[in-house]
Amino acid sequence: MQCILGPNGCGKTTLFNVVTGEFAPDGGEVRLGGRNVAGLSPYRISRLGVARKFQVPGVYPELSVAENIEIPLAAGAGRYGPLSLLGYRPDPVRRDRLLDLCGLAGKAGDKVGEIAHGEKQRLEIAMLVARDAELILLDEPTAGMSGAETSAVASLIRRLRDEEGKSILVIEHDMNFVRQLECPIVVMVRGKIVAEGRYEEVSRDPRVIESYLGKRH
Amino acid sequence: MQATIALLLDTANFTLALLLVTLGLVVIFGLMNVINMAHGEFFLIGAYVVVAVSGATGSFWLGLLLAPVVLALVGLLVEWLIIRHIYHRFIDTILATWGLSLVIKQGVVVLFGPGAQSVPNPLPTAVDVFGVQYPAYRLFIMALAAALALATYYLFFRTKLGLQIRGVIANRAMAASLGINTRRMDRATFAVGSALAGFAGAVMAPIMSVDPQMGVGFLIPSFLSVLVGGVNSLVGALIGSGVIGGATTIFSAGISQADAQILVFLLAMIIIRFLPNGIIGGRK
Amino acid sequence: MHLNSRISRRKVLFTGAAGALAGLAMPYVARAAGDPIKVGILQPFSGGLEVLGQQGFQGAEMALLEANEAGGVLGGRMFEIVKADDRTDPKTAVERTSELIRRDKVTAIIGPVTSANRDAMLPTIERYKTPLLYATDYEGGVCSRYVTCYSALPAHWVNPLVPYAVENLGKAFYLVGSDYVWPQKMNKAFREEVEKAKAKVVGEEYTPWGAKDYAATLRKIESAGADVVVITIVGADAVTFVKQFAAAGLQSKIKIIFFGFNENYVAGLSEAESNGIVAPSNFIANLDKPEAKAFVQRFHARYGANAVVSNTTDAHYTLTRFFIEGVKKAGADDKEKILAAMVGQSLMSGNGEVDLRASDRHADLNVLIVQVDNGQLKVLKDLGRIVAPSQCG
Amino acid sequence: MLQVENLVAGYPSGGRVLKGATFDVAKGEVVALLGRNGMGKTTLMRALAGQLATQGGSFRLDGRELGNCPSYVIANEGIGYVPQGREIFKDFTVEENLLMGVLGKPRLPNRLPPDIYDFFPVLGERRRQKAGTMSGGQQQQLAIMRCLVGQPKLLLLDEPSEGIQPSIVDEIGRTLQAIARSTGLTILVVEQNLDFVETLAGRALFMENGVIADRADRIGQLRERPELVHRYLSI
Amino acid sequence: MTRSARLGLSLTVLAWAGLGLAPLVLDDWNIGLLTQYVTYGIFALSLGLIWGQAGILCFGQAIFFGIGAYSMALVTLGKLPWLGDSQWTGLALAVLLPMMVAALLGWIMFQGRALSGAHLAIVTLCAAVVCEIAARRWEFIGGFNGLFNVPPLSAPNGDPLSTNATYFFVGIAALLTYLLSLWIGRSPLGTVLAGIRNDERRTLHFGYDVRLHKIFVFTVSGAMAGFAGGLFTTQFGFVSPPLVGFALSTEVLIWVAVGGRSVLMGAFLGALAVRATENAMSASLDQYWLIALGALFILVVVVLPQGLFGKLLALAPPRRLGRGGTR
Repeated sequence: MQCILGPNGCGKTTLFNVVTGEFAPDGGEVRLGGRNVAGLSPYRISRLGVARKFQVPGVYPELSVAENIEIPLAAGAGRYGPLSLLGYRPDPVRRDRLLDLCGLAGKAGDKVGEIAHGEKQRLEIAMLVARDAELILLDEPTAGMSGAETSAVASLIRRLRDEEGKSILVIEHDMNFVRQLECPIVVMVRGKIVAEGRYEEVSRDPRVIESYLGKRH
Repeated sequence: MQATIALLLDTANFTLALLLVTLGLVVIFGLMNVINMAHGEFFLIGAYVVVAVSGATGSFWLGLLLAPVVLALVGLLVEWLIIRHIYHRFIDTILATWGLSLVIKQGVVVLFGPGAQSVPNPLPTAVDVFGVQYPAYRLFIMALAAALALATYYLFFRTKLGLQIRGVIANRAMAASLGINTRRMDRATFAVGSALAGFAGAVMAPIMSVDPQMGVGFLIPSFLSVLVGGVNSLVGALIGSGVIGGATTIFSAGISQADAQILVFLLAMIIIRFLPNGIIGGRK
Repeated sequence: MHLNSRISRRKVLFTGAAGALAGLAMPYVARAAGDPIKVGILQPFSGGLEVLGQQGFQGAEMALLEANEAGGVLGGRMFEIVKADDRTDPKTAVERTSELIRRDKVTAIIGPVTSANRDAMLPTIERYKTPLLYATDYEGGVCSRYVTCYSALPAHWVNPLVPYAVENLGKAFYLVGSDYVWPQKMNKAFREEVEKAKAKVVGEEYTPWGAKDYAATLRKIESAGADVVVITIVGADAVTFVKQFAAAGLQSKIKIIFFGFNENYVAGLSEAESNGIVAPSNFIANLDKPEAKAFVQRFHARYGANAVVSNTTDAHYTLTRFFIEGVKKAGADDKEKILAAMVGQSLMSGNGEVDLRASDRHADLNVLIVQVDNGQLKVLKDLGRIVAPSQCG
Repeated sequence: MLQVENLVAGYPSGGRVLKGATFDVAKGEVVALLGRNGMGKTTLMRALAGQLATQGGSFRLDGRELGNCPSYVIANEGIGYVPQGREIFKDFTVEENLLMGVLGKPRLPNRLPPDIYDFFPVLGERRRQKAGTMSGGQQQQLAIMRCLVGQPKLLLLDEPSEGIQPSIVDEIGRTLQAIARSTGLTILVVEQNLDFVETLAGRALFMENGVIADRADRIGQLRERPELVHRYLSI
Repeated sequence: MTRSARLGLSLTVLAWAGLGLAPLVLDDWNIGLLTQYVTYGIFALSLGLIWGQAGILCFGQAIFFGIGAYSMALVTLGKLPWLGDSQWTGLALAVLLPMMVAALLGWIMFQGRALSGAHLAIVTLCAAVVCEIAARRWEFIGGFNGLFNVPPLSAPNGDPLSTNATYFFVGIAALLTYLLSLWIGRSPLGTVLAGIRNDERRTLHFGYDVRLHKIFVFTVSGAMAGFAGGLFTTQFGFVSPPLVGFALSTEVLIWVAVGGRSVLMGAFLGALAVRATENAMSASLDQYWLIALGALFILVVVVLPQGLFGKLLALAPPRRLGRGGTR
């Protein structure tokens, strides 16, 4: 697990967009398991085992919670084309576990546009888990959550790493949350990396403090 | 030489006539993202205003002046009755204005009868242009279309009202937060678009059949002009009209007009497919 | 009152003032004589050809009402008219046909206007063995026991007109028509006749439906050196064409032959624009013949002095009368008997005596060459009866 | 001057972000609104600007209730809004952008005052340039001036230092401070840059989960009570 | 199951039961009429599938209907001698040919940077116009006037089916088409299509080849429209260029929009309702009927964006997606 930290507008989301194939990079390479994937279309990169969380929760507002979960669950079958989806039956046990994971077990039938913001964020993380990806990219997973919720998400992410063995890349600007993740951190300012290390080291770095709090601190 | 000049004149003529019709559509479709299937019927009302006014007073020119005024009022009414409820429902604008076009067309049939009405040509002479005899009224249309395009450009890009309208289009919420009454701008934009359509109808009335179906034939070419040139842009409309009008005239010079039409439609579909932002938008 | 009780939603029994009087005078006769004979009038009342639909309807209606006012047929049975709108669309035409036959149980259908609708209706007509009375000029080739045509064919209009045109108008022709079958067939016939007359066709072109700009075509007509432009463009497009032709100042150099021109076009064109157009026709409203004057007078008495009388009105009126006479001759409302009885007769039309042939169920018509003069149609030459070749085989 | 009572607002689909915020801002005050991302700061600003419908509670400016008024009415009543991300009209020139600030105000002449470029001279240099071609800092200056030409009584500033070079952040801070002092302009600012906040603001409010959870009545308390900053800003 | 879902299910079942029992109460003529409406209903279903389910607004749906109709006519009139003239072959071609055309058109439109929204609408509309003009000029398929004397549906021995038998044949075909669309819509594929409609980018980032899914559903829809076209021809006995054109494409859009695009049954019943209303109005209101129709239509669009039946006929989600999950 790796965390990228940086103030708003420093280029974190753009980095994700390049890695997931949303934009082709102007130069350089993106290697996944040794293969250069730069410029591949997003669905191909996703099939190599990359799943991404969007900053504005990338959930389907017009669909129900259960349908939202079903789409990534079926993605494995979906790679063999539309016909294989017709006969696909998602594993109900797994689905219910995912619903439990995001704390929406009782709300399977609710329209996602109408659930709370924090619930959408958790739902989307559960959707990434459902996608069964090796590498999970999280773009500000706790935006809009309270302190307690943030801790819950942090422990959920740690569990993904420790129990499921996922590689996780987190983009965040919330130092408190990053600390709870207990992972290596790089700090990006204006598209460049200015510091890296564990939380304790980074949080004392003067350039980091300057970029965060203004230079006089 | 003469043949070339004639071809150039014909091309310019159809391009500008098409531009005249497209202007109103650009305002309503390009700028407001409302697909107005009743655009042809606004055009139709414009022509019938001329029929009614010149019938009552004998003056074609008075009708020409009144048509945009009547259509601006019609536009305000339509906006108030229908469009304002469906601004954010893009597809529904197509459906509702399609219903509107039925109502207007049949309304004209009921009021004026189904047959063609005569609007005599007010300038029935031909003028010598570089050795080519050219109908005076067509030259008038060309001049008027060019002037109107410039006036529309001026309105949108050089006046304070235009600035506000463009501001609302670019960022509705922000414009409102700067104190601009967006509802009033919507109404104004729709009325301007309608008035342009009506004016086009009035101008074209003397050289085409004035009957309840007259608006239909312009609908597809003018939508194509907007999309080919690039939505959201008056310059795009000019380029689009140029491509559609120019291609139609140039193809028709060599082959049957009916074959030319098929070629033009196919050409337009290819352009739209590969340049979804239109020629002016480039291949973004 | 008993008449009204029979009028359901869409079955309207039309009676003029005189008809109402006649009806009141002999209600018991009518009732005793049995049910009315239903006739469907299927015309385009929307969709673009409303003008023709209206006139076709009035022509047919007048014939039926006159028969009712004269005491009906078969011992006092009245005709009941069922009006239906085909919306100038083939599938609607078929739906209406089926409705008229299966629900309203009509004895015959009068209409439609377009060939496309007529062809589309044909399977239904033949399947239910119901007479179709078709009274619009068309390209020829219909041969069915159930379809009776009172139509000007290419042979009626083109063949006699070409020698006249070569002699009086010019020797170089440019043919321009709407992009469909009737203009193509007309132009094919026109070419053949022109070759026979040792003149030439300098261009032939088809324009799309709804075209708004004919500048390129007009340019070609001018540069081809045509003396005469032959128009087979139909409807509103033709009006647009003539307007732009006039605006381009071509009238002084090039004459116009306009197939299908009639009184309806006059309203859409200014006098200056329509002046000098030459057209073949079977009937015009100000034809100077007693039968024409009487017909126009009766028509205006019924529909008002401003109602337009045209070729279409006369064709529908006369063909409907063939049907009425057929019913009388058949002595029953049996469709097959009427079909057999209505052909092989001669009747006085708005323009002379007309024959309805039994062989191919088409009519031998009287043809005029007319010209527009100050917004009025004037006869240039009366060609008399023209016999077209058989349309069967 | 501004009284906000139990204001509830959120997404049009029904999700509530603002869950009953209550606070006052007095005339001439500069108040900072602090809190972590997603706690409802921007939602509050948008609700005050009329861009989001309020679902409960109320807010008044100089005693006049403005809850659920259309945003152009709110703007004309004197609330000026500089949104997060600036939202300048990128295809318009600098001058046109500034003009947009006065055209909607019927009580102002619809032309720019002559001294408009005195505060941020760079805008004057680039008045004919397309706004979208300028740097982030210049765009932010433009967005602020565009709002100020409309002569608002209350200025809502959402993250004015976001993504901007520190030197320009300083310039903006000083200029705003000068304007506030000289004209008595009232400002409510959402900001993460504590330096900037300290330059400009007189006191601070802390938001958490859609309510005003705490306050620092003097801006100096931010330093005196580090636990406040730690708790509400996670630093 | 919620109350509204129960209502939706019972109304849907009731509608089909009503259609099944119709011959008991309606006379021969009305059954014939209903057969036509049901055929249009199949056509409406085909549009409902792509528009309501996958969010593809096709303005040229009549292209597929018309190609189906022409295929049926060409085969049964013996114009394609190497295929024989059996009605079964005709129906098979009426499904296959439009399906291939739809696949091709879909491939052109959705590959690369896919067309959507107004662009898709105008391009498909233009395609319909071009097809109509092409059909008018192609002599082999009857040119402007089209082909006629297409035989009605017949029993194996060559006798035309009775009105009721035709009705049941078409009705069962409609039911099967409905069940097929329903199956697609309620399978995980349907969920994914809804996902594409809702947020194409998100779906792409889950590893779905969005383009392929769109082409697939477009192809299925083309086949359904063609099937409706084939059945149409046997009832009407003719084919002509307006069947591939712009006007019919708009009409079907109207049926679906009025009926309710989000619900398949709404689209189906929309066709029946609009056609029936048109007939009733055109008969009773004379020249004012078009005005009334237009006004009514505006009213439905503005006041009932879900369509007439969109709310009424909404079904409960499939059991696997039900409220509270499967446990």
